[in-house]
Amino acid sequence: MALRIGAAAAPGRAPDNKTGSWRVFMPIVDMEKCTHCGTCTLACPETAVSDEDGEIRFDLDYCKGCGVCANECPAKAIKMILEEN
Amino acid sequence: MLQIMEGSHAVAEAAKLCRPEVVSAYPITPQTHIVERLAEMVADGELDAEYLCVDSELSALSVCLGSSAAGSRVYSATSSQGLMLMAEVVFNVAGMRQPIIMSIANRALGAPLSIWNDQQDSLSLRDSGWFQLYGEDVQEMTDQHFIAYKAAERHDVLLPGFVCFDGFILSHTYEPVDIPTQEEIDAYLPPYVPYNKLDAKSPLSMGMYATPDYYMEFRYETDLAMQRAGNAISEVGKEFGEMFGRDYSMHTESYRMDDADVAFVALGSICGTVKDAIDEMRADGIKAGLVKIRTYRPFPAKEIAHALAGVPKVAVLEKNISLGTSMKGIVGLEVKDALTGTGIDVYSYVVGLGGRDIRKKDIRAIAALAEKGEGNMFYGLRTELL
Amino acid sequence: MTAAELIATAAFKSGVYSQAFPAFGVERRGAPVQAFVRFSDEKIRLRSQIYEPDYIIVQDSSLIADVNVFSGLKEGSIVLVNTDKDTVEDVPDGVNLITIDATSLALEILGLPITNTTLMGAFAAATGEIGLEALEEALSERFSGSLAEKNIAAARRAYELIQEGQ
Amino acid sequence: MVDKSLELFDCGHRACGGCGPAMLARLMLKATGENVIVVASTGCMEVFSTPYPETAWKVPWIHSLFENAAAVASGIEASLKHNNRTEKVVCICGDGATFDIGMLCISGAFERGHDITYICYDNEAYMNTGIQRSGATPYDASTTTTPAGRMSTGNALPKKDLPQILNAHGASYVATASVAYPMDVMKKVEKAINTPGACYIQVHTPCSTGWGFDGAKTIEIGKQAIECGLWVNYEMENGELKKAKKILRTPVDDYLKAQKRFRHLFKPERNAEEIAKIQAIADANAAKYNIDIKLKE
Repeated sequence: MALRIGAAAAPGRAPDNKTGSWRVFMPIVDMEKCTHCGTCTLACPETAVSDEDGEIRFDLDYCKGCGVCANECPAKAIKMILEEN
Repeated sequence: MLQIMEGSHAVAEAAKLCRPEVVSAYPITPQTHIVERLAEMVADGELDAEYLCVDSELSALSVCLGSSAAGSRVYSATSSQGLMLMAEVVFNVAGMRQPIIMSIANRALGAPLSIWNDQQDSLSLRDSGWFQLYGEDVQEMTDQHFIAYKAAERHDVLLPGFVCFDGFILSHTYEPVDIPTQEEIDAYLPPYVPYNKLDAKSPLSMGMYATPDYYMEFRYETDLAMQRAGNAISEVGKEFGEMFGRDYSMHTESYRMDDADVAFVALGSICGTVKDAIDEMRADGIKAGLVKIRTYRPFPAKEIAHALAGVPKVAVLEKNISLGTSMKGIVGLEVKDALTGTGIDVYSYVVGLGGRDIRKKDIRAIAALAEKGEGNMFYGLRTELL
Repeated sequence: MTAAELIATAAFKSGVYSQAFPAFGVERRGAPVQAFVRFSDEKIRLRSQIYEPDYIIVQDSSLIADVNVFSGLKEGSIVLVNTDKDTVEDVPDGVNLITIDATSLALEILGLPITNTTLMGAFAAATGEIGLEALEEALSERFSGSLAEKNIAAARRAYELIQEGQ
Repeated sequence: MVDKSLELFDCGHRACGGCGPAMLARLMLKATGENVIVVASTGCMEVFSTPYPETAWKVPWIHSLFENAAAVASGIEASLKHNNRTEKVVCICGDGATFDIGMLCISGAFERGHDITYICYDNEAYMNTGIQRSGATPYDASTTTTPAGRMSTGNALPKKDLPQILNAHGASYVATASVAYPMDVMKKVEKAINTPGACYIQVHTPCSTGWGFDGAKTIEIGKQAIECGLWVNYEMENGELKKAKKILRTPVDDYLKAQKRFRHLFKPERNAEEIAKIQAIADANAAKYNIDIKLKE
């Protein structure tokens, strides 16, 4: 890849850095409890939580396992569990 | 057509003719007449630009950086302490490859405080990544603004540039100057086409940080661009000559260098005085010559070596001091480097600091010192004070 | 500096190269200042201050007591002094002294004690270096309307006074 | 209107887990939409979001230096104005870049009244360089340059009231917000970018690393700051206080206890004298902004 003059870059390369590897704990969701309130999707600093087709999905390529989603879930539907290697 | 005008006003006219969209500067002696005149032009509707009065030089150049990054041609001017306050932005602009042109009305640096001329300010930023042009008279420094914009904006260059001229000595002098017309400059200088531009239609991140895996390559690329700036300045200087009859294809100007026994090297307004002194010396049988440096960055080492080839003694007149170095002068060190292996003796003479006047008789005295092999010294000290 | 600029402009209009520059200082309004003018048939390259002038204009004769305004004058140099007296002390031998009461003249014609233009007129007549027409042209570029007219009148009056005196 | 589904801050950035400023970057861009140019100062957010060539910013973004974002933004705005362009200009800068080193450029930009929105992500210290005190550091917080010790209870100076300083510049809109209340952040950003002239929003962005708490609790800590009155969310328009979030105030103890930066106030025993001073700051905030909800006896 040739350098772009002036240390400039177009968007698109940040996802090359898979921050999921930083994780120790991973989120799991109990969809029975989920009310689709949107708190977890808005709170995630990694843009790694989505609510699509009625399912809460965690993008484990980028989830750093911080646990903000679990801590903030008003329905206590998300738990952080130790991830097995 | 020749008209008589103050140097600063000629620079303001030149800046105006380049059609900057944004002008931002902070007043500092002896740059003030330039920005006052530009403010007047904007107030009178002669110049369609945003004129931003800012809080400091730091903001002035930062404003220019923002406008340039957004795609505008911009202009600023400063001197001395102002340039020092800007210094961080100066390096940043070059690294971000924004082709900003800034006039430098050269002035000494404190302490002690001095409003008077020498060239310590711009020469101290010789490694900042801005090309540097120096004018000998009002005509040359005016023309250099057109050349600077045209060279800077070329996509094989994309570097900012200083157009330097001696504060007061040139900025405040009235003399005849030929100011091109707007039509002529429009024909010479095409509109600015940015390479990297902040634009919501095509997002780009500018000024990112580079890890050790990338940083050196960016610096390398900037150095290559600086080398290409030399060719660009030469090429657009030649084009300028073809259109306006004043040729700037050379980075240096040689004056009576044929068979010279002693050659002066200098930048800026002192060159006029040196030329008159050389004429007198030649009339008295002293074979002296001058190599005037117009483009100081990139440093035209080959051209200088060629111009000085075969001259036994070279006297570099320095309106600066490189404190704690063997030669005492910034330019001398580089001239000496350019002449490595030639056996030519190069001496620096620190003169004219903080506005000390330089006369023809001083130039003659320095030639005599060089002939005797005495140099790398201050010339013209008031020894009674020491 | 205004006088120097005007003289340089008028000289340029007379068809020669000219150069005007102040002795750059930090002086505030009212303090003594110097300015220099060169003119030549050739392009002017020299940038040093002037140490051996051909002409000196002293805008305020009270300075003569404090400053050596006659320094560097040569045989045949002309000194033009603004004074209401007929003689001036300490003028070196061989130097031609010309006096004019430019302040009274300026007060009379301009209504202000600003002597630039009256002294210019006197200078033109005393030295013959610049023509009255070029001087008037320079003044009408510098000033507009009735101010230009008054300044031209002042310069012309001074020019005539000096010519009559010679 | 704010499109909550719009994602303009890319994943893959290198912020710590649970980063308050990263939350703000996302929320801010949801509010601005794509027609924006972002100006960043040197700082934590700049470093975690733009290692060449991996930018997390899907909108035009520029970083020049630590102290000059407001001036760079001024220049961008001038260029846009000259060319009749419609992008909004938004600065996003840390508290060090805002309260301290950037004051000169900010003051100039607000005095000139450029049509820009300046957002300060306030994590109350220089986090990028390793948690040194800034003008935004609260009283008694232990930082690496104001460490608590035998002779010190941490930062001896109060937090500078920057919103009031910019209010005094004649800013048309000045607001505070907290990432603990995402909808409020987005609403205020939207309001600021649509208000002509220079606007300022100071957003409380708890920093788990710098303050010493578990990254899962970023929002929780932010809420506690508001609930005890040490952070007040309010809006000022044309110099007048318009709205401040009302609360049933709790003592400052729980907020302080939850963070390592205030740990010295509780060990070896509770420092009643110092905590009373901090409580007094909260009480003064409550009085100044009239945030206490009064319950019937």
